[in-house]
Amino acid sequence: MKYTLVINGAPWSSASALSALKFAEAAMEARNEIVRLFFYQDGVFNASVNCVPPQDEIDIPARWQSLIKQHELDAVVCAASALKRGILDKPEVERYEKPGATLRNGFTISGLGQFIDAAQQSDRVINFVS
Amino acid sequence: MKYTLVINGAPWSSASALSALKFAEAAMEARNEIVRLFFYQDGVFNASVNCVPPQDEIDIPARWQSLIKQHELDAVVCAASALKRGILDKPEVERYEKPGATLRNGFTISGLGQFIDAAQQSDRVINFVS
Amino acid sequence: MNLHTLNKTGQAMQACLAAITEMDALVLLEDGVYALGEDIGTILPESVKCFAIRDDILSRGVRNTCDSRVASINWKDFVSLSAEYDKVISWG
Amino acid sequence: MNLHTLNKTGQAMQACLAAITEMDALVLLEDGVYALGEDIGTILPESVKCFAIRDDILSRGVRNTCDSRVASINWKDFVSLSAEYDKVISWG
Amino acid sequence: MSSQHYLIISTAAPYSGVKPRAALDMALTAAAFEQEVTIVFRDEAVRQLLSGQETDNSGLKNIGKMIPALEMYEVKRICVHAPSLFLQGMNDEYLLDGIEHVSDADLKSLVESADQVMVF
Amino acid sequence: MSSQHYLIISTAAPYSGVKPRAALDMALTAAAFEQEVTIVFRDEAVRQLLSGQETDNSGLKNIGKMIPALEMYEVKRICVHAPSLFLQGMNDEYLLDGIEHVSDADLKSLVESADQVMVF
Repeated sequence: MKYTLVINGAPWSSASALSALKFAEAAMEARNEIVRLFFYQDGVFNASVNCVPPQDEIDIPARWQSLIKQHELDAVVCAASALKRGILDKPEVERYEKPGATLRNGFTISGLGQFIDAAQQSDRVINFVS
Repeated sequence: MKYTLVINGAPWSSASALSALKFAEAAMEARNEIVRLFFYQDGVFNASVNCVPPQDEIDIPARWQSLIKQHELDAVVCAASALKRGILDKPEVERYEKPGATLRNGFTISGLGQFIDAAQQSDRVINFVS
Repeated sequence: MNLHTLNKTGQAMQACLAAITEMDALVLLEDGVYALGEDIGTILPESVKCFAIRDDILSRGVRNTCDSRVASINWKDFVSLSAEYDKVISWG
Repeated sequence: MNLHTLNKTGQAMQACLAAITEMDALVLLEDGVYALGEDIGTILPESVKCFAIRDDILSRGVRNTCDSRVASINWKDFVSLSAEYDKVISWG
Repeated sequence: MSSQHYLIISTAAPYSGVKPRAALDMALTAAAFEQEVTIVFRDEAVRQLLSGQETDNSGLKNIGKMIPALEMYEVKRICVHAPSLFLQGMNDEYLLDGIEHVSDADLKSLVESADQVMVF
Repeated sequence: MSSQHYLIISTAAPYSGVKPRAALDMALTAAAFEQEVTIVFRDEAVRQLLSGQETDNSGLKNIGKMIPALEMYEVKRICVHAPSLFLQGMNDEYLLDGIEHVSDADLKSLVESADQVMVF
């Protein structure tokens, strides 16, 4: 099966980011294909390089990153959601004259159209509501 | 009157950050004293230097910054809340080997004890729930 | 004599109503102004003064605001009220 | 034949229950597992299969899980279910 | 690629979080990418449809003014869940123009027939 | 500086957001700074008090195990709003030990008499 997942929740706040991660890990383990991970709303914080979770808690952004790397997944962060939350890549840092990029390696910033495009190529879309 | 305000909401999401800002502006205009602004939970994003709000929307972090500068207010960001959300000052960036600081000028990162301390010195504490 | 604030309806409103006493006052703000549409004026004890932030009433397009029971106020008024009462309790 | 998911109770549960049809199935996850305490098994049409994520039942300390109406599943089972039904609808 | 039918269900009040914008942005984008889009407002989201939202002094983005844009950008059906309207104590006269009413049964068949159902 | 009486009211379920932690951290810190602290769990927050929360496989921080720490760190009163317990369909037998019951009237007088009341 080809999946597109939409991740709407921040890693520190909602069970929903954790559910999405566990679903994605299980889907890959069962040899499915993930066409695209789409990080929307507070979900963009899963792509933050700066988050430091408490030591006794799961590091959700790091887990996403290793899943993405291992399976060469396409991980897109919604540009409009990310900009207002301060998740920026290098071109945006220059454009808005901000001190430094906050996007984690393995993630790309792009438009919501990338979700529609992925949905068309997928058998199933799963929206992890927050 | 001496006030301590607790700001719990993110600038992009909740009316509550905006309410806190407007209360603070009105309090200063009416010649009150703000002992401390305490940014807690998602409220720490009011101290993010990286947030780029849409052009037709109010820039709440910038408004806080100018209020803080104008009246030399003490603006403390809860350390535990900030760390997991990726709001870091320079010492933390070095300690956790992160690419760059995200704390806006005018804000300080410190512990929740700073709130208790401020509350004791204040006539009124106002908790802007999110 | 305490000043309560309410920024949403639902359970927060129930909690607020259960805790408010006859000498207290209430400020509705943010989504708390929707309580005006739920006739909060008639539920509150008569002696409780009720206010609502004007900007929030306008932005949310709430009707029933001409109710003489509820005074619409600005942020400066809210600051003054917070000084008149012993403490501020924010329900949300 | 659709697979519904529910991650909280309250209005989301009502919306889900109003939309579910007899051939559909339901997965409870996150705070949706609290619906077990609200006897969702007896509210659902009998033909609707009902599942709940085991990790979420355990973490929340929810009782009533021996109810034979509801099967506790892991994440891999959820992935399989998502393939068996035509689409997944997440209520929250 | 063939076009899909998106059903977007908005559930939150206009100014208390990011979900209302997430639903509107998703509907607008799907329509811009030539998908067939239906948006339904239910529960507190029916308050997004109130006429006379005035945000000039508040610093908020006017959600009420974004609703007519949905039609302009070819979102095909803009619907209110009628039972929610009743539960929120709202009358038709308070609503923006051009909103279609749907019942529980209508919504059920929309959910059944759409290719993608997304709740925000 | 004299000590103040803090009333912390927790209202949210344990694993669906940050409010439960905000309430617990506030209570613990206030107690650590030698304030007199009462914490009351009401509405969905009563679910924080369920015994038998097992988070080992979930990656979540166990809220149920943080509750006993409140007493250890000298939070003076740990209370459950009894009517909420009833509304959530919960029995006393499901609860952690050592939780005091308060009624609506009790909570009302706590709100009236505390120096600081903070709702999370």
